[in-house]
Amino acid sequence: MREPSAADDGRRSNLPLIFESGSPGRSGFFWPEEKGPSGLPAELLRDEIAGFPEMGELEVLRHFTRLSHLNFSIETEFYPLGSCTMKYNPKVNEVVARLPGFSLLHPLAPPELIPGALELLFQLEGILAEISGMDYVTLQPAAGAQGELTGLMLIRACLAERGNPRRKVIVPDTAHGTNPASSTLCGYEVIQVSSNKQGIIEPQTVEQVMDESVAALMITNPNTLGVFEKNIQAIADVVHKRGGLVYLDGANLNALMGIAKPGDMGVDVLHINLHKTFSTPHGGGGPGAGPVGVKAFLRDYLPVPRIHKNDGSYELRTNFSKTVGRVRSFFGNFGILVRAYTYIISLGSDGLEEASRMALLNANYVRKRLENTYSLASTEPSMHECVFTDRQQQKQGVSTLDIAKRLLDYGFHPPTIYFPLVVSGALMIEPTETETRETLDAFADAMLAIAREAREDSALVKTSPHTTPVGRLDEARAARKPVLRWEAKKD
Amino acid sequence: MREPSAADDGRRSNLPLIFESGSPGRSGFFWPEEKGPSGLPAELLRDEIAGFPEMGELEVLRHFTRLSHLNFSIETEFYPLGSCTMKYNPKVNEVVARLPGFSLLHPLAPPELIPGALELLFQLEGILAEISGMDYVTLQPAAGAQGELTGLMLIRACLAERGNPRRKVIVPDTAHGTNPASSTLCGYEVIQVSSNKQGIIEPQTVEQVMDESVAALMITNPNTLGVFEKNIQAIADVVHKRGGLVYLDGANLNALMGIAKPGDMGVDVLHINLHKTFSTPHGGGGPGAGPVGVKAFLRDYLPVPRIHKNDGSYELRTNFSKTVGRVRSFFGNFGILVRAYTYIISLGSDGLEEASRMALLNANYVRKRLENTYSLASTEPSMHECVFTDRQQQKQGVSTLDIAKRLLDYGFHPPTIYFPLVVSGALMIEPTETETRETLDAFADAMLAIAREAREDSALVKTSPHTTPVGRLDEARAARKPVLRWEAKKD
Amino acid sequence: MRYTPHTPSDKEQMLGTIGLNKIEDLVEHIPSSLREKARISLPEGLTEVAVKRRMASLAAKNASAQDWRFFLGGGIYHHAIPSAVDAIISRAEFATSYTPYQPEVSQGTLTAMYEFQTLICQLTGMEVANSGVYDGASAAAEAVLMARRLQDGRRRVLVSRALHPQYRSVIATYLRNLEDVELTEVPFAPSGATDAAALAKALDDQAMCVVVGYPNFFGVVEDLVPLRQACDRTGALLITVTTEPLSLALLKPPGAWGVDIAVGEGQSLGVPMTLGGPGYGFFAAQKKFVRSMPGRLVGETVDAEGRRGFVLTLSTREQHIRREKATSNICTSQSLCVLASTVFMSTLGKTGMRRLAEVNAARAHRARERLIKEAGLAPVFSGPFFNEFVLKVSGWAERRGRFISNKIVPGIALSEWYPELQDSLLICVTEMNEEEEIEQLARTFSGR
Amino acid sequence: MRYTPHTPSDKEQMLGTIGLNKIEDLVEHIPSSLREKARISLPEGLTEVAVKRRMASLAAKNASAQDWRFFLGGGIYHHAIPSAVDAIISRAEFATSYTPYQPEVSQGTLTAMYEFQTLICQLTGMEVANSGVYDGASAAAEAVLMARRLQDGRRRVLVSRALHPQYRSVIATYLRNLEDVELTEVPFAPSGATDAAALAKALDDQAMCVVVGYPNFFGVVEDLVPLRQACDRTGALLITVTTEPLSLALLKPPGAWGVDIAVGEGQSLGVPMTLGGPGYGFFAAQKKFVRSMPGRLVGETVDAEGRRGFVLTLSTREQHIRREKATSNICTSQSLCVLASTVFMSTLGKTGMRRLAEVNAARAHRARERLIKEAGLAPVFSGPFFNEFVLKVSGWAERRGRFISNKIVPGIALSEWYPELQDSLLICVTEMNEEEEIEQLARTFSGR
Ligand SMILES: Cc1ncc(COP(=O)(O)O)c(C=O)c1O
Ligand SMILES: Cc1ncc(COP(=O)(O)O)c(C=O)c1O
Repeated sequence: MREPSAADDGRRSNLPLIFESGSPGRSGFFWPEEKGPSGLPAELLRDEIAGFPEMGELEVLRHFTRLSHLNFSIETEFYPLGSCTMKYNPKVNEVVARLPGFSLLHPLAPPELIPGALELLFQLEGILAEISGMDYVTLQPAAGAQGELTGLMLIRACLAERGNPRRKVIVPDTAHGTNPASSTLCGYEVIQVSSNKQGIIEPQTVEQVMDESVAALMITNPNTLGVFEKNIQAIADVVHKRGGLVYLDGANLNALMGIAKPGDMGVDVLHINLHKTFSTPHGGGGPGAGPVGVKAFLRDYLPVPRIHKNDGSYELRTNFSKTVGRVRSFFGNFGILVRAYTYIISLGSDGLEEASRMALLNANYVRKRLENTYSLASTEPSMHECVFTDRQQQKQGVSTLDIAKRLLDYGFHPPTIYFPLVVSGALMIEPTETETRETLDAFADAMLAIAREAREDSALVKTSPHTTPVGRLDEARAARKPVLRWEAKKD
Repeated sequence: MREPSAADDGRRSNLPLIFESGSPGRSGFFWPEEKGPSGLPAELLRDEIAGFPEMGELEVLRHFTRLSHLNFSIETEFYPLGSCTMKYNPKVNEVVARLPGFSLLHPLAPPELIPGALELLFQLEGILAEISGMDYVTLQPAAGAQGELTGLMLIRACLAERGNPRRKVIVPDTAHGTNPASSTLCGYEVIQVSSNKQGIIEPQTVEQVMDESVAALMITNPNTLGVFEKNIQAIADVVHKRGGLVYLDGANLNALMGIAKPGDMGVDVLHINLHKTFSTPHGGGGPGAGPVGVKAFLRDYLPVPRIHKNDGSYELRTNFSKTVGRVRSFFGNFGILVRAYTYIISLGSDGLEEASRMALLNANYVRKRLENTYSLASTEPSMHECVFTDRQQQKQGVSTLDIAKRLLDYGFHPPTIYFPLVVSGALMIEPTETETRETLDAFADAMLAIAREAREDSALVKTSPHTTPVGRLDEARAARKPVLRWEAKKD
Repeated sequence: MRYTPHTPSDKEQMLGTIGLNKIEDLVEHIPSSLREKARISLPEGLTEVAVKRRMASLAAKNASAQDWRFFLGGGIYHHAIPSAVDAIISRAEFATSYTPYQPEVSQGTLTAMYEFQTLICQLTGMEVANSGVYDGASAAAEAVLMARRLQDGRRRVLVSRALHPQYRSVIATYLRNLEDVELTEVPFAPSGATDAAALAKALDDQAMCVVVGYPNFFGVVEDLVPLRQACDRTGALLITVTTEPLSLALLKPPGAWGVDIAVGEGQSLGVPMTLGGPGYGFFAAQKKFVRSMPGRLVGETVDAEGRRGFVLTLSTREQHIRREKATSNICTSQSLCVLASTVFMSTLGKTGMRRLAEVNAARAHRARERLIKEAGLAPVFSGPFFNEFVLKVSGWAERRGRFISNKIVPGIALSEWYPELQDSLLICVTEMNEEEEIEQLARTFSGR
Repeated sequence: MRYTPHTPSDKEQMLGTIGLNKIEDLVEHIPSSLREKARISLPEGLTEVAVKRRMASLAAKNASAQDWRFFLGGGIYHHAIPSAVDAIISRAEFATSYTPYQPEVSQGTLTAMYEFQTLICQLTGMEVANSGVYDGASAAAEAVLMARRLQDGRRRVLVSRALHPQYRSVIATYLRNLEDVELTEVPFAPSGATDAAALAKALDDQAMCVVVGYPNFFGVVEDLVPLRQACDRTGALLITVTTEPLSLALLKPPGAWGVDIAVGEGQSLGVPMTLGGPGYGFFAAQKKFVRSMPGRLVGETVDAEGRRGFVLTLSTREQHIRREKATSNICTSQSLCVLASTVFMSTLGKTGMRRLAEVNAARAHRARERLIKEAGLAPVFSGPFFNEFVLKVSGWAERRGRFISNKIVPGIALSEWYPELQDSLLICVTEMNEEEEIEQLARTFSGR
């Protein structure tokens, strides 16, 4: 029981775990015993699952409902997490995805029994191709990183067929960590190239490292500083000229809809994060979906199965000899694809284009409101996000981490911090288009207030947060002596 | 914006109202304009709805989600509110009630199009009759109080037909406020009778006031002290002998399932609160449902329409000349009836009987744990709830209200307070059967801790709560100069 | 047994603490004659899977607006409800809390109720509104009872025959045992509106109030000017009852016509039809009458540190304080539906409500014209209407089957309540009836 | 346009602050050659009503387990999911939060993940578990990659042919570009289990790991004792892949057999089938391997005042810190499905999981017997099984239509992946298949 006392600050922390609650023999599940033996030989049978929870239905609900109150989320707080596109996740998507005609489908039922699902998948492929300016799309990858791996595999398969898979992938220093990690996983060595002072890649930089050993360049556009890589076409030319291919990390597609199509920039392959641009909920870390789009010459390498339309009916085909194979079981994260499709038909082309425009407007508005108080990481125009540093606040000994934690007291989720790595003490702010001017103002006011506090009372900021369920947690201790699971106390 | 400062305690109070948010012209609703005139003459048309909210969908969701965090509820806190039966409201009921075959029915569609709904209603009538021991049931009343009114009307119609509707209704001093209020609404004068020291009604007491002018006695059993009216049969005899009828307030039916049927106690009419005994959610004050059960001789007075079963099909009949008429539009709170029916078929007879037994066990357990520290209002055996007074705590100047508020700091919803009126400083605790022993212990520990605090640091208790979104609110001010709606600030 | 968490050892331990041996000991004091007969004879409990299957099969037997085309109004309306509404009312913090008697831990519910009261005031143009009652019908009955409190000594209640027939029944039921009250019905005119001349004649100094629909049961928008004038002449209160409050986003609201008490059914604003319940009754009035109002009222106040907060107030009107002298017996009301409406109105907002109302009116007017022109149906009333209208369908009884087999319910036959309106259908058209449905309706009427 | 809250005046004011005249100015720096071609050609946006109708009509075209009788497993299972599960994962606080990088305001998600890790350890009998990966197939692939990190210098990966064919495909895809790895398939024996003798022969000191299903794709419960022994002889790691983790509530878990890495698909524990995704992959291992594991790990720690709290930990394994040297490229995972499973396992608990597993096994065994005895189907494998088994249906291609017209899908035809298993169906029976369905299945097979 929570003992109120001097220590009782109403924070409601220290809830017992499911293993610390309940009573032996209790269960929230009711199913009468079934006559007849299990049929399995006794030596294969286990003992009871030691330590497993024993709670009633209300107990379980109360536990998780209370836990939910310890989270920040889009629907409770502004959540301007850069690179994550924390836009509103429409409720109607959730309703639609729960229709039994979607949620109760079995992936190994005969394809002729799921024409509605195949139609949706086929159409979604076409829609994403149209939005991104690519020719074909696969919906199989479960998230952006799996999309990257898939895309690189397509590149590798193509180059291998051309005679040499090559050995390296060029990745800018501003890239997301998944880019180099995916490259390694695809058997490539990573060549990191530096962005210029404004955070963008110059064609010469690429030219210097681009040779016959390089399979591809991975580029993010707008990049992780929220800046449009204005030389992307010239860079693509450099890569193409030496026989390489261009991969676009499409995590920031939310900046581009109706403004510029990656397919027109010389991009050969890209992935799209449906959980960013297309509004599917982040769920505390997934599920998402990372479809991959390609130019026509890469079609034959795409994962199988692929959907074909035949006189208005749909079928699955697997007989593509050049395919890289399967990257995900079944049809990928179908439930997420349903949500993204719902979002797209809700908005239509006008709505999608307006979404990108308003994403830009919001980011630039926040940038303007903060740029005299926080130092910009780049003076290039911002697209859908803007990145600041803690340079000015460091003078008072206040770091990006402190600013982030203090924002929690103001009721705002912090921006992405310390990324991109090239910016020291980065504060990466992506408001998204679904936020109101008033919210942006309140957030900007809080940022300005914190800058003031940093000058006037830096301890207040450095010891923050003060109002969250727990204070700053000792991450070093967690890593030093990892306790990764609950265990029964021995006594 | 919430300004964190010395005053900032993380309580998240003072959220702006919907009228204080938004921006002119904004809406969370999208519907393209429709060509063609509205067809209505201009002089009938209003101007825009001044002051109406102008918010986006996310803004609205965030507002109400934040508001939700300011509530205590069954699924977040133990809620032992006496007389209210705050038991677990099963999630499956909610799922079922949202099936389009229930939620999208129109009440004026031809009855032959809703056989499933009529079957459910017919069966539920029978089930409630079986549980309560009555012969016929009407599901029309929207809540307990409307059930009371309906039941009294049946009594009056019956007596009127017997020659004299009579003038008075006897109501014990322990009765819920709706009993006398309903009596008045039915054109009766209220005779209040006193319970004895143990809070129960004695036959002599009734005998003294029972004469030919009295139409009925309203009695609650178990009564509002959680005590079984052990003389109920003798009392019913007294009433019946002088030509009156007996009305049972069935709000406490949760104590009786499988233990004693009101129909066997001499009761002629009763109401049942489905939002108490039958697990439908209280919703912050409804909707509920208050079906009325009667003995066979009252059948012809029941509200219309009534459902008849004919060779396995169901029809609605209205041609009952003696009916009191209609008390509610359409079929009553059908969605609530669906939930209650779901609950009943989930539990079955065994489950319902176990529910009552465990309700008694829980109440008696709490009683035992507290009875040495708080004074019991009655030493009679407790059924599903137990009532204490603040007599001992008053010695330290700590009242029931203070104890209730202090419980909030401990994370518990308080019991019902200051009811029944006959108990000075009543604390009426109804744990319900869906709570665990551990929760009851934690609650009892908190009650004991508060009693200790009352002795050792009464100011702490008297100034509580300390951890809620707002502190004790000035109710006198609210009533003195009522501000019942938001209005635009004039400036 | 599913929802009781007691294990055998829990029971044993608890009984031990209490000092008993077995569960049965808890009820030993109940007369055994009662206990012996108390066993409940019902089937055994079911698994959740079985429950869902059973309920799904019951539901599947009914004709729902998901699979059928309904042109049904008459007090319950099929409207678009944004998914946001259900998302909010499904939240346990709202759904599983009680009436907010402990304001410190009920600010969620209380704030929303205060917002609701304000929204109803804005929509109806009235000065005060309560936080809801059971339904439109009981709201109408409570309004009459309130008029009775305000008009001491007067005995006559005049109700328009063009008011919803079920509402008239409920008013009659509520009044049947009050010996000082007499109910009179006022006829309607060929326009479908209340017959103003007949009303003027019926009014006398014994008339406490006049009750009319706005729009009325025939969908007709009453002209409140002559009614208000007639009431003023004899001092009767004017009560309007609105079953389709969406109309008030387009029509001049009751408050603008000087109505004294404006009530109605709120279902149309964000609550699914659900066979007619639960919805809620809204209840608004002029400020001077506030202390006579029934139902819960939420008011603004502050805590000791000056934080704004909301509380239930003016409770001395209510049964739990005033008992037999209360303004109403209502206790549990329809809060969660009220919350649904609050979210609905907030989401649509000023422009969305207006747009939706316009779409309803435009479609209904187009549909009526088509049915008259293309399908040859005859108009019955001439008064202005919002989204419902009455047309005459000759030989309706014979033509009915054709609609049912096409899964269309084209309207509500009025002859049950109005013998003089044989073969007359009350037809409702909302934004849920697409152009193509109206087309199909016209075709089916034409016999094509 | 529905979800952007900007009014014309908002835009104007914001542009003013920024110092621009029109929205287009924001993108003026983008090459106009790109901008000119950027317009998106798709239909206009729809109202929410139209969206719901469109999606409902797509959904209605599919054969779902609501209307059909499925005897389908093969990696995705139709199980009872308590309504409590969806109630929790629908809560916005869980559904609309990001990966918990800010632990102070993510204790809800972090605590649940920590509980999940513990549940998986308990269920699999392993020492550590991560908080999930994409699916069972990628979990299997990641397990092989982890073995590769641990078994430096070894190059051979031995995969049982009785492992799920799609999982084998995904492993092959993941390994295709790693030049130091070679994949070998191990045949299965007549029991349906991996051929232990063949495995022993294939194992050498170049073998880094052996991957088998537990139960395997044929539903057969592998005998892990000889496999473990064979691995031990050459120092290969033993990896099990479980597509039906409910079985682990009944079967001796991988940890009890000394398995090194135990992975699988978690869908069966509380996630709807949804055409096979989203579910999640679970990933457990012996503790000594923890620093080589892929995916997110949550650990316990404290704040300055000693309050217990949870954080993402050992992140130096991960891509956002270690980049090209990370143990995996995974970033966004499947958290909400992991939460669903956590709620599912908590609700069923120790006794409920066991009961459910027993019911599955009992029904599947009864069904198999009936199909053999009453419908004359022939057993294909002899090994022990949990809730799936393979039977031979002569002339399956011709008999198939009869099932479809009865809305039954009786199993998965194996010939697509195993040419030698013509006319063989993998049949799955769970608690969702009522006795009467099994009856109908047997009848349809009998041709009655
Ligand atoms: C720029 C960028 N690239 C790639 C990714 C990886 O995508 P996912 O998390 O969907 O795997 C992210 C995600 O945060 C990202 O921001
Ligand atoms: C004893 C008793 N009687 C009657 C009622 C009134 O029932 P309802 O609130 O459903 O109108 C209540 C409700 O609190 C009650 O506790």
